[in-house]
Amino acid sequence: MTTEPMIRSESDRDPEFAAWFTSLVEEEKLRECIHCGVCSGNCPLASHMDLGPRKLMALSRQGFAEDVLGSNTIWLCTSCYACTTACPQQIPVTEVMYALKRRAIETGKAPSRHPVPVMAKGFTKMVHKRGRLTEAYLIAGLALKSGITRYIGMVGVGINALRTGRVSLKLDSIEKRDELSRLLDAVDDHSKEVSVR
Amino acid sequence: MSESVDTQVAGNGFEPMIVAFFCNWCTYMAADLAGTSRMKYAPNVRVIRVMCSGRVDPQFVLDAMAQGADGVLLGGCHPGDCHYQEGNYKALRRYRLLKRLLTDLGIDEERIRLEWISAAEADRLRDVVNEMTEQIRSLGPANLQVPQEQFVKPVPISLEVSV
Amino acid sequence: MSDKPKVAFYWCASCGGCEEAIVDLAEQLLDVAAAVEIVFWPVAVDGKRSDIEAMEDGEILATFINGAIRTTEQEEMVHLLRQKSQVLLAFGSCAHLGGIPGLANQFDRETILETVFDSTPSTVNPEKVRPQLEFTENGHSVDLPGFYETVRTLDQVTEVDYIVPGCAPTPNIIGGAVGALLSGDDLPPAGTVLAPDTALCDECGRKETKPEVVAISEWKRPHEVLIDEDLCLLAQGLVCLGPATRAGCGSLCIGANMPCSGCFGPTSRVRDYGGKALGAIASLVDSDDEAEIDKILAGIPDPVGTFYRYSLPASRLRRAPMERPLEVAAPKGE
Amino acid sequence: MTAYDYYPGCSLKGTGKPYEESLLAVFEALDVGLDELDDWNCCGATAYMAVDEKKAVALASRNLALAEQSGKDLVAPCNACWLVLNKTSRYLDEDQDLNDLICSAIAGTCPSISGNGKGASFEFSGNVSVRHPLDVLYNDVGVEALENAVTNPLSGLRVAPYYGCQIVRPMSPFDDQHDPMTMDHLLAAAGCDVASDYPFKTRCCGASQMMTMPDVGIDLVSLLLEDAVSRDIDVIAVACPLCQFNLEGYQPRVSKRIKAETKIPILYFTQLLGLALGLDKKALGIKRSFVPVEPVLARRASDD
Amino acid sequence: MTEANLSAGNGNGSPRIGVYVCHCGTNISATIDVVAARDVAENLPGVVLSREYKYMCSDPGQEIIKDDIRELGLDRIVVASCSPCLHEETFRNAIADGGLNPYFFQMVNIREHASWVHKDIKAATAKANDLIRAAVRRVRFHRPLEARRVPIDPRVLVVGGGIAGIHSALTLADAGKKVYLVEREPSIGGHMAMFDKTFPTLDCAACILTPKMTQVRAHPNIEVMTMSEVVEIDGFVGNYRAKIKHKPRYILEDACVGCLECIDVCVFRNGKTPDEFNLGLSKRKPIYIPFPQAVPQVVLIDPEGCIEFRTGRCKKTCVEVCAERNAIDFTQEETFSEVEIGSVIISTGFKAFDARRLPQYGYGRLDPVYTALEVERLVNASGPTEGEIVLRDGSKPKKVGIIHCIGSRDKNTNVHCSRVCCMYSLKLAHLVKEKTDAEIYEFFIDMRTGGKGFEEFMLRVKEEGVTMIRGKVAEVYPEAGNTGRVVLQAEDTFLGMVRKIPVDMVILATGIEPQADAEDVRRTFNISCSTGGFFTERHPKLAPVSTFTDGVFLAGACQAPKDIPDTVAQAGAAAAEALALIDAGHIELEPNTAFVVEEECSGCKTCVGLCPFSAIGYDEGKASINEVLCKGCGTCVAACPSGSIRQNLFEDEEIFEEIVGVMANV
Repeated sequence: MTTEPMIRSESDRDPEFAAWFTSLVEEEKLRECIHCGVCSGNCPLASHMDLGPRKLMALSRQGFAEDVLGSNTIWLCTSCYACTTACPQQIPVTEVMYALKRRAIETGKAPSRHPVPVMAKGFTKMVHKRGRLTEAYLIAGLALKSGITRYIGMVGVGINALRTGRVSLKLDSIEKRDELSRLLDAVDDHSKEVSVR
Repeated sequence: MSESVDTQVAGNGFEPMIVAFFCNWCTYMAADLAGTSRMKYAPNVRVIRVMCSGRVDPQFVLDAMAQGADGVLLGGCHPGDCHYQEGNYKALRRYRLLKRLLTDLGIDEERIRLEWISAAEADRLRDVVNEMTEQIRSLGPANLQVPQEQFVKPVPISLEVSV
Repeated sequence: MSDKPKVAFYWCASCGGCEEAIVDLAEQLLDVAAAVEIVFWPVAVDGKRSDIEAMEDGEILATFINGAIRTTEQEEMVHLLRQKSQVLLAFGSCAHLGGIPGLANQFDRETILETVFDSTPSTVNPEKVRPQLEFTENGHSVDLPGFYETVRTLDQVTEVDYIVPGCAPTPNIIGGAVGALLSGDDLPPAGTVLAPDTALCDECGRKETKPEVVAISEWKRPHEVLIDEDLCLLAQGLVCLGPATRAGCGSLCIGANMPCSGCFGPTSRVRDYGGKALGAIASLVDSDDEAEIDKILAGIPDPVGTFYRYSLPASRLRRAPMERPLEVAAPKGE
Repeated sequence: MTAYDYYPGCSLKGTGKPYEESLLAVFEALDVGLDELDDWNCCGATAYMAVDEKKAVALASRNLALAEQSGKDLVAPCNACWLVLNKTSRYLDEDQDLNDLICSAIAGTCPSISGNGKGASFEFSGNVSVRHPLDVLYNDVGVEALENAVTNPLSGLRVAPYYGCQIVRPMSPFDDQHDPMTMDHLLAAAGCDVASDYPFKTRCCGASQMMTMPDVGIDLVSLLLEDAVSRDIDVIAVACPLCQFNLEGYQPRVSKRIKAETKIPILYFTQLLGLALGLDKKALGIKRSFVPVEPVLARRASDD
Repeated sequence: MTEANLSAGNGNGSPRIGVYVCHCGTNISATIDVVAARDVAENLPGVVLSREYKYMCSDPGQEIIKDDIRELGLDRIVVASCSPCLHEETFRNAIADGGLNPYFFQMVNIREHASWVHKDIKAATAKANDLIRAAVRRVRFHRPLEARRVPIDPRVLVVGGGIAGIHSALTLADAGKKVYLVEREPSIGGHMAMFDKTFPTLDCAACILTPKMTQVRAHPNIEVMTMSEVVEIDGFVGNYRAKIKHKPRYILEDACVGCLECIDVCVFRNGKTPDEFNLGLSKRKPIYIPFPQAVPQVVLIDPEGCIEFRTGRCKKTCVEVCAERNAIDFTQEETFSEVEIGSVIISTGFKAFDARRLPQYGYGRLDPVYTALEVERLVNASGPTEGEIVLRDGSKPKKVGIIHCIGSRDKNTNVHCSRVCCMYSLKLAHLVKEKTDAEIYEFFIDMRTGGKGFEEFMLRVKEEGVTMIRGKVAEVYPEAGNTGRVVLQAEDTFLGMVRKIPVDMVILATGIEPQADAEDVRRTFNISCSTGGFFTERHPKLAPVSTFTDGVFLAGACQAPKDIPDTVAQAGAAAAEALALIDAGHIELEPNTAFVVEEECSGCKTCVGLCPFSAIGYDEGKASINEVLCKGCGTCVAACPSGSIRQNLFEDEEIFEEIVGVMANV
């Protein structure tokens, strides 16, 4: 039985992270959380999360960056926006989740072989290169990078998809691949978060 | 926003001077409420209290501008809410014509502004003051206060034949 | 040299109408002429600037100056005459308030010169010649007065004792002024406008035809309507500025079925004629809705020309803002 | 004939093929044109936003820019595409800095959009709305027109409409956020017995986690399917390729998980509408279902 | 204007001005350099003395002013401190005590308008200096004035007949004042009449309310007008006139004795229309009495449901049975009446939040979901189930969930806390537990039990075994398997886990909102609303029942959500304020009226049509202002084209001088 220390000292706090976090949403809205728990209560994934959105927000506000960026909560978020629309303080929780995911990737805090960031990166790579996604190749790449064993249960689905003609084995791509990748490179700018307004 | 406006005072740049005429029952109260709520806004406005926006004689606006005000802000009750039933409508009529006269003279229309701000709308008061201060800051000084000596110095018609 | 009181007349930026007004005194003029010695009156009597310069300070009893101040020469002459006169009178709207020439204060000097010497349809000036301050040929030189950026009223240039208002002053007003000066007693305090200190309605023949409540849903211009000859003009939707304008003219224009345009200027209680008149006129608009208010007020196409027709230089703002307020003194192209 | 630009998105070319087939067939039957957007690219879905925000916006913006060339509204049948494109269009509308960044990037790198040569410039006119087929069918075509076209009402078929999350949250421009009804009405017009008691019509299906954390995905799907089983639902109707695949693909595992036989066909609402319009089953991609559909349809026939 | 126009209070020479800059503790001095401000003031023309002091409004502060007036012969006073709305009166009184006309005074607002809203000391001090300079320049032109006295009509209009209106009306009537009590529903009683018990004492609401309702009915000084609304009010403090609309009841109120026989004989055997008083949980007939204890005890007819109104071919059994008294009158129409009063108490109450606006809680869609007000009726012995707690499907609940903050503390609906829901939820938990022994879950965000005996009541309810879960329910959905139950899903933030709890009954603790037509009422009475829509009191601390319209007072939940004791206390306070006004017999008004200077007036009549109070007359070629009717807005002053109208306290010179003052540093 392992034990996780349930105590946090002030030195565990990262004030810069807390400041970055509260600045994500205008008018210090993120400080207005009343801890009603509706975000977690509404979250279809809360049952699998170590923290859940409410605790995640509380830890973020206090600057416990390690706990936040190392949590599985941000990677379990499926962007269904149930929390966002229900929040009585109108906090855009989902957009904040996106920002936390990006922060985790940028700062290297994302678990290295965690399938969600691995898949996200694989996804962006394929799209950047080809402009479109070919599902089969994405899955194959994911399985190779994050451990093939966990996908054994999926084999049946794959066979079904093949049988019904719903898998394309041709790598799809757009015509103007060069234009697109140049376009994406042209906006390589991380100076300012835009989505959380 | 409010803080940035307040701190800009420390700089050496142009600081707009705005004279405001506020109705006692609404905008003046909103400014009081902004105070009791400790909201922060730009320190560029000087408020002169009147009982009703209907008391504001266009002469006051012209006088303030002639003395160097970079903008004039009038604050009255929302349409239908005048403490004196319809003084704000009189203010509106005068304001619309005065604004035309001023813009015809070449004065930027942002320099004169009539806003309906109820006693409860402290946040609006704050936003209007900040917004107007910033607008006028970007317009620059009004330069309507023309120093006497500039009238006195002779200006010849022209010294050379222009090409 | 006679011992009759000496009187002078001078004109600055004006149309000449004020000179006409003096002539219009008709028989009265003869009485005046008999009572005084006219020492200087360029428009009617031969005389030189040097004659005035030769006079003692205060030698002239009264000088009547009409016209606004636009050029260096006008200013010099005004100072000279002030020095030589016991009493200086601003005669007519231009000297009093800036008058019609004062409307030029809507523009800057360069725009005016460009219009006059360049861009009007009737101008033919391909070389873009402009008059110059000095011109020398064969050792002879001539000079021209300098042209100011801004038109000023007489009292913005020098101290004025009395004002005879009007465009032009009406005979009764002139007569009253001259009479008061010559009688010498009970002169009002300096700066007084020599006309009643109430508004024109007070003496308007149509006063009692004005309803108690005037609410205007459409402003009309005189050429657009058949004007009732008896009814209050404001009540007919015409912009009559009588309520804002000093009385004393005998409501001549209204008698001729034309609305008052404000040449006598404001009463002593008003600091800015246009602002006050605009406030009063706008208050009469019969709407509380912004869009409709604008629609009704669009019936007054030129607010500056309407409310400051005679008084832009005397207004609180005096003129339109200048593009380069600190550079105006520097001659162009230097 | 009204016509729209059509943005299929990656899934409709793969696992979501029956959605595309049935959508095109139904729209054709109702005389509504769909012109596939030339050289469209992936919308970026949720994954791109998690990695790089500006690039995610730029990616989606390219599609909007392409669509602006025709100026027709853009129909995006996949919920994720629909949301990403709508969200992007809102960002571009509300954030001028971002808009400037994207426009100058497009002008500088995409001659096929902004034209060749120096001084190429690009600006969004905002003349394109991104629409979901539910929105188009309900608001533009109308329930009445659909009803009139129905030749084979699906009476007796107990269908639970399942909307998924991303067409009602965070924006819901064409339907109620908490209790959306457009699909309910369309299916009712097709004669279906709409199961209004199904409580999870907007609950997330977990598709985005199915590949990455299958246990989690199975949990979410189980909840949705278990409830449907308990309510004797014949068919769950969906409007998103991700929901469809997710709800359908794992039913054997769900059966084990909830200890109850789970064999509920998951059909696109367009497939059901197509059946009601009397269209050919093959053309509607009915045969591409993993869970056999025939038994359910047959049971309905025998109930009649 | 020249110095010659200055009017010195001492009658000769130039004014002697004293300037006082207040620190207000550190409220002002923390942001404004008060010493510098004092020094600047000292050098302004006419200023004889300039001081700064800790608290100018304190007794010692006022004494300083009085002493300076007496000893230094000051004849103008400027105090730079807080808003004139707060202390102008204080200083005027002090100045009068010092022997000077109180209007030789100008107050400068350097707290609300400067120190509290700015951070930069330099900028705030510069602003304060400008404002002080403006006041010093202005005060030189002040003239001695006298307050206006206006007589007060002793009659009072009370708008709204809930507990607030009832208590106000009784207090006033007991003091011998005539009261018009206007209520738009067919009976007075308001929301309180619908409640079962009151927290935390569990008094029976009806038992304490109905005696007061009966008193109202019987009181010789109270005239109750039900089914009536105030549609128009004009006049001013002490002298208002209200126009009241009376909706038809189709019953002659004076003839009906409340025997209710007409209801028994109505051709409808059973009620068909949802009963408003029971929130639709029962049905009523088209001829009905709202509830048994209604005041007045008079029936009414609902024309929507009545056959006679719909077809004109009813047997009219009601008319037959009432033949003797002949109280039924199908021809009644809307009527209007007018009353004259001196003051008004507004007690229009609140509206319960409409739970349909939050569809995730299933109200109106899922049978087990009730609002708190519905449950009040269910547990009430005179309610639709005679006090039995029976669900819509006829069963008794075994598990009940109560969800707090429905329509409160939620930016999607109302930001404010409704203040009473925590307590009434605990009360309902107790009552439901008592009657059904069901298992009860209270889902709360924060348990707010600030009130006498409130915390103790909460502990008692806990002792009774009610489960408290800290967390707002996120979703209510039907349980799988057709159980009829619903599942409540919420994060239990105590445990940090999401819980799903199936229950038989859900009670939504709906919040308190302003009445739907609060905006109309606000306009009618010329008062203001706060951001949330509740009426704004004159001062949140010091004038909690007054409004900015003199003679109009507030009582009860129309001002903000509050419980019954607070409502009654406020109703008493409002009545006391009205009584103070009435018993003074007159009121002193600001002498800020306008007047025409006759010899200057040209009789142009521009002003006449502009006055909304018809205070300006025209006679013999001149306009003149009736001081009694003038309210001092100054619109005519601004419009007078010849500058011949002045406004006391706001003369042109005074305002022009203020402009010079604020601009002097530019």
